[in-house]
Amino acid sequence: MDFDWMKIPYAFLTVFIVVNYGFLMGALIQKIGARAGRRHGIPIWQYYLDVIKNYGLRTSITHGVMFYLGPVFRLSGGVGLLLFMPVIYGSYMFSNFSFAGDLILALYFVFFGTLGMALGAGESGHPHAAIGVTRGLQQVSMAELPFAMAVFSVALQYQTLSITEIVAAQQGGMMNWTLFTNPIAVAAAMLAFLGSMMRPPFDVFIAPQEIPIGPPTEYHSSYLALMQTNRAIFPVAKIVIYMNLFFGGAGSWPELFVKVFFLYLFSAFVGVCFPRFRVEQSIRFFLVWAVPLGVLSIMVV
Amino acid sequence: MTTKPELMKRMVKGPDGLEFEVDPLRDYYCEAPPTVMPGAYIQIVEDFFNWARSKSLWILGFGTGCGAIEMRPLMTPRFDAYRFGVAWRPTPRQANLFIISGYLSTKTLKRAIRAYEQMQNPKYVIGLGSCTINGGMYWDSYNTIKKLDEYLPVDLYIAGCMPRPEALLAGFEEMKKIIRTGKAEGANQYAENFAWYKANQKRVIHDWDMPDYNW
Amino acid sequence: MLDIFPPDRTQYPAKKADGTLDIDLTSGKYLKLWQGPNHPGITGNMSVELTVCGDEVVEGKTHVGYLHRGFEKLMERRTFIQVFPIVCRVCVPEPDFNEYCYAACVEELAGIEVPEMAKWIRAMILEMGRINSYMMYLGGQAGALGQGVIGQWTTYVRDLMLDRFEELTGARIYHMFILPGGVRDTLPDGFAGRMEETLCEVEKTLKDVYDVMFCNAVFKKRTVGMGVIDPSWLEPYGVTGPNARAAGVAKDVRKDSPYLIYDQLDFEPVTGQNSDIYTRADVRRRDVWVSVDLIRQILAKMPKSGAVMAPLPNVLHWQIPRGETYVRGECSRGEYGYYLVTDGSGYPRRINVRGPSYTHAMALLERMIVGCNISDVAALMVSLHTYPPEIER
Amino acid sequence: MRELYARLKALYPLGELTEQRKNLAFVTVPAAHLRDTLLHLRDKEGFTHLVLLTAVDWLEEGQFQLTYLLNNRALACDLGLRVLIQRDTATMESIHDLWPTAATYQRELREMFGIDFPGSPRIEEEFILEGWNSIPPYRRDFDTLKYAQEAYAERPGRVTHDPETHMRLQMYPGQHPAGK
Repeated sequence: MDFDWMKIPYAFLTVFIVVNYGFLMGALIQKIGARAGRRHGIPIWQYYLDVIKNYGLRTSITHGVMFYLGPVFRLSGGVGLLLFMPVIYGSYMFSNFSFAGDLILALYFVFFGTLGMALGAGESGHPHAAIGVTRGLQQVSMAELPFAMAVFSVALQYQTLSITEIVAAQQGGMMNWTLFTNPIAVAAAMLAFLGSMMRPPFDVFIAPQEIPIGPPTEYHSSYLALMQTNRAIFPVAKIVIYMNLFFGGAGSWPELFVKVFFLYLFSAFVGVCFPRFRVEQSIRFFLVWAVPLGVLSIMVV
Repeated sequence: MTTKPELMKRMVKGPDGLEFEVDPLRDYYCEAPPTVMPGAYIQIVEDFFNWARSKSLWILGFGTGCGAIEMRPLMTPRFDAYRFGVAWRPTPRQANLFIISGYLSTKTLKRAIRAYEQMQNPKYVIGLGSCTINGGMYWDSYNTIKKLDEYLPVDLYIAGCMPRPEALLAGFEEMKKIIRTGKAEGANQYAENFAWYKANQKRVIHDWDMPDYNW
Repeated sequence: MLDIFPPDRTQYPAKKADGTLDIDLTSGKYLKLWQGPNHPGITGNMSVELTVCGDEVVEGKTHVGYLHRGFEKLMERRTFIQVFPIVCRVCVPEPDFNEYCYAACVEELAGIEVPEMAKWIRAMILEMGRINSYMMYLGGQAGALGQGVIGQWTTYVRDLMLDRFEELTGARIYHMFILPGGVRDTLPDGFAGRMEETLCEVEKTLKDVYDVMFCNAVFKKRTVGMGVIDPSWLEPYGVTGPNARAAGVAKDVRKDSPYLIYDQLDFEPVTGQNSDIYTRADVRRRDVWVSVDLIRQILAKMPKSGAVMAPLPNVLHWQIPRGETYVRGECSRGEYGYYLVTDGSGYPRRINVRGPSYTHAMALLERMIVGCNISDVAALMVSLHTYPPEIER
Repeated sequence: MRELYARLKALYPLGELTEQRKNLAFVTVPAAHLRDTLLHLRDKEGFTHLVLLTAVDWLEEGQFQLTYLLNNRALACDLGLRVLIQRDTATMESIHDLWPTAATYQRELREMFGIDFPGSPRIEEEFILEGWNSIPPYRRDFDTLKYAQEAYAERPGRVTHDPETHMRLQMYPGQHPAGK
C-alpha cells in the first residue's frame, strides 16, 4: 500500500479553503435571501464573528457524553465527506483520499452527521430536540432514497463506483454532463437535494415557529460553534458530490466556487418563497414524486 | 410554599415495567449555583472576544411585554437590525442578549428569570421602556415589578413608552460600546450577588416552586 | 392525493367517567409539551400546554396572565380624563379601538355630542389601525408556516402606515388621539395625498402577497381543510369578526349596528365559506381591500372643516351620574367592547374590556387544538388572530 | 325593547328596565331565575350571543352585581341582565353548559372578585395571577397602590406630578388636595 503522506496537509488545505468559502457563501446567500425581503441582510463576515463569539463564551453545560459527541459526529460527517472525495478533478493536491469505492463511502457520510446529531439531541433531553430529530431522520431518510437511486443509476451508467472516474467520464463539454446524459436521475437527485438542505419547504425539523429550533435547541457556546463550522463545510461538501456526479465536476477552484454557489442558490431560491411542508406531507412528496423518478432513472439505464 | 403535584417526589413505572423513583426538583434541574467566570487570562484575547461579542448580539426572542411590537419592525426592511450583527434566537441557550421588552408581571418574571439563567455567560440584559425603570404607566399596578435591576442585572435601559426602533438601534450601539470596554459583566455580577438577587426574586414570586438555580 | 398513512385514531385517550381525558403521563404514550411563553410560534406572551400522543395533540390548555397589568383596577383609580392615556395600552397592536370604545362610553354616559368631523377622523383612524393589524396578521400567518418573506413585506407596509399615524398623531404605536369629546387635532395639510400613496403601496403589496402566499401550492396544502370552526360553534363560543365571517356568517358590527359614520359608507362584509385557516386568511386579506376602500371613501366624503372637539366640562371636576353602558366596535379580530359603570363620582366604578381574543384564544382554541398536528398548532393559533394583552388586560 | 320586557315580565319577576340606548337595556333579575331567563332569551328570543359576563363591586351596598350581556344579532339589540348577589357569600350558579365560553369568564371572576361558580370547569385553577396572597384584586377594598408599594421595590426619586392635584393646588391654593 503506497500511501502518500503529502496528501494529509493538502487535505487540510482543502478543508481550510472550504470552511472559509462556506462561511462567506452562507452569508452571501443570506444576503441574497434578505434582498427578497427588501433588506440588506447580515454583513458578509458575520458568520466568522458568530463563530468566534460562540467559541469565546465562558460557560457551557453538558447533558452527557453523547451531547458532546453529537456536534463532533456532525462535524466529522462533513469533514469526512470532504476528505474522501476528489474536490478538484485532475488535481493532485485536492483529490484528497478518494479511492475506487468512494461513492459508497460518501453516501454513508451524508447520513452520518444526521445520525450523530440524533444521538446528541436525544441526550440533551429537550422535547423539542427529540421531536425535531425524529422528524429530521424521517425526512432525511426519505430524501436520501431518491438520491441513492440516482447515484445507483449514475454508477450503473458509468459502470464505476469511483467518483473520480465518474467525473472523468463527464469531461469534454457541457453535453457530457450527467445533467444531459441522464436527466431523470438528476431530477430525482435535485429533489432530494432540496430535501436535505434544511431550507423551506423541507425544513420542518428545525421549524422555529413550531419546535424552536429542533435538534440544536440545547446546543450552545462551543458546541454550537462546532455545528456552525459544520454548517459551513457540510453543504459545500454535499454540493461537491452533486457537482461531481451530475454537473461535470470542477477543474479548478474558481469553477468549483461558481458551481457550488449556483447549486446552493437553487435551494435558497426555492426556500425563500415557500412555506414548509409538514413532515408526513414531505415524505409523501418524496414518495410520490422523487422515488418514482429515481426508479425510472435506474430502469432507463 | 406548596409544590405542584407534578413536582412532587413519586414512584414511576417506566414503559419497560421497571419502577423507579423520580424527584423532579433534584433530577430535572441542576442545583449548582452560578460561579463567577473570569475572562481570558490574556487581556488581548479577552479584548478580541469582547469585540466579537459586540459584533454578534443574539437576542432571545421572548417578547415579555408590549415592547415586542417594535421588535418586528427591527427585523424588517425599514430598520433591518441584522445589518449590525443583531440576530434573534428562539432558544435561551444560544442567546446572549435578553431584551426585557416592557413591564414584567410577576408571572412573566418567573419565566424571565429561568430564561435568563439558561443563557450562557457572558449575557446581557437591556430593559426597554419606562416601565422597567420605575414602573412607568403601571407605577401603582399590583402585578408588575417596578425596578428591573432588583431582579436581574441590567446593562442598559432604553427609556420611552414605547421607545421607537431608532432608540433601540441606538441602544444596541451603546450596548456594543459597553461590551467592547469590557464592562458588561452582568452574569458575573449576578453570580456574585446571587443571594441578594434570589432574595429579591423570592419576595415577589410567592409560589416559588423551582430550585434556586436551574440552568 | 394518495392517502398512504391514514391517521390511526383508535389509540386515543379514553374518557373517564366525569368526561375528562384519561391521560397517564407515566405510560410513555403521552408527552406534555409547553408551547410558550418563550416560543416564537405563539402570538405574543401566552402559552399552551399540549399533551401529545405521537404528533397529535390530544389535549390543549391555554395559560394566560403573563401580561396582566390590572388595567381594570388602575382605571378605577384614575379620573375620567386620566384613564384615556392608559386605555390604549390594553391592546398593543391595535390600540385605537380601546380609545374609541372608552371615549364613546364616556360620551354616552356624560351626554356629550361629538362633532361630525371628529367622527370621520375616528373612523379613518380605526380603519388605518385595522390595516396595520391585518398586515401583522398576514406576516404572522405566513411566518408560522415558514414563509418569512411575507412578514418582511407586510411589516414594511405597516411601517408606511405608521408613518401616516405619526404624521397625524405624533406617535407610532400608542397614539392617544381619540379622547372623550372628539379627537385631538384635524388632518395635517396634504394628508390625503400622502395617504393615497400609502394605500397604493398597500394594494401593491397585497397583490404580491396574494401571488406568493395564497397561490402557493404548499401554503394551500398546509392550510386548506385545517382548523375548521364548525358553524354551530359560533354562538356557544362567542366567535366574532373574521373568524365568524370565514364560516359564512356576515357578522360585522360595522354593518349590524353601525357606529360613527359607517352607515354613510358603502361596503359589504367579506365572508368565506370553508372556515379553515386558508379561508380565514383570505377573508382578512380581502378585508384589507375593504379597509383601503373605506379610507378612500372617508377621505372623499368627510367634511373639509369643522370642530374636532366638543366642549368638555372642567375635567378636574368631571363627575358622571350613575349609569352603565356597553359600546362595541368591529376591530380586526372581532367584536371589541367596553363596559363602563359609573357611580356619580369623578372616577369610573368599573370598566370591563371585552376583547375578541378572550373567547377565541381560550375556550375556542382549547376545543380546536384537539386532534391537530404539533406542526399546525402555531398556524392554528395565528389563524384565530389573538392578541394576549387584551385577554388578561 | 319594551315589548320584550313586557313578555319577560309576564314570565319572571324582573326589576325595572333601564333603557340606556335605543338598542341597549339593562334589567335586574333575581339570582334564582337567572338560568331560566337566560334559557328563554337564548332559545325563544334569539339572544344567542353572550357578549360578556362581568361583575361590579358595590362595596357600600355589600353586593356584587353580575352583568350578563346578551346580543341579538338579527334585531341588533343588547340586553344586560343584572344579578345582585351578596358580597360576603358570593356564590353564583354556573352557566358554562349554556355557553362554554362562560367558563373563562367565570374563572376570571372567581380569581379577580372571589365569586364562586361551583361546577364550572377548571374553576379552581389559577387563571391570571400566580401565587396570589391577598384579597382578590378587583374588589373595591383592595388598594393596589398600597399593595404595590409594599410588594415591589421602587426606584427612589420618582416624583409624581399628578395633574389633578397639581391643578387643584394651582387653582385653589389653600384647599386640601382631594383624591384617592
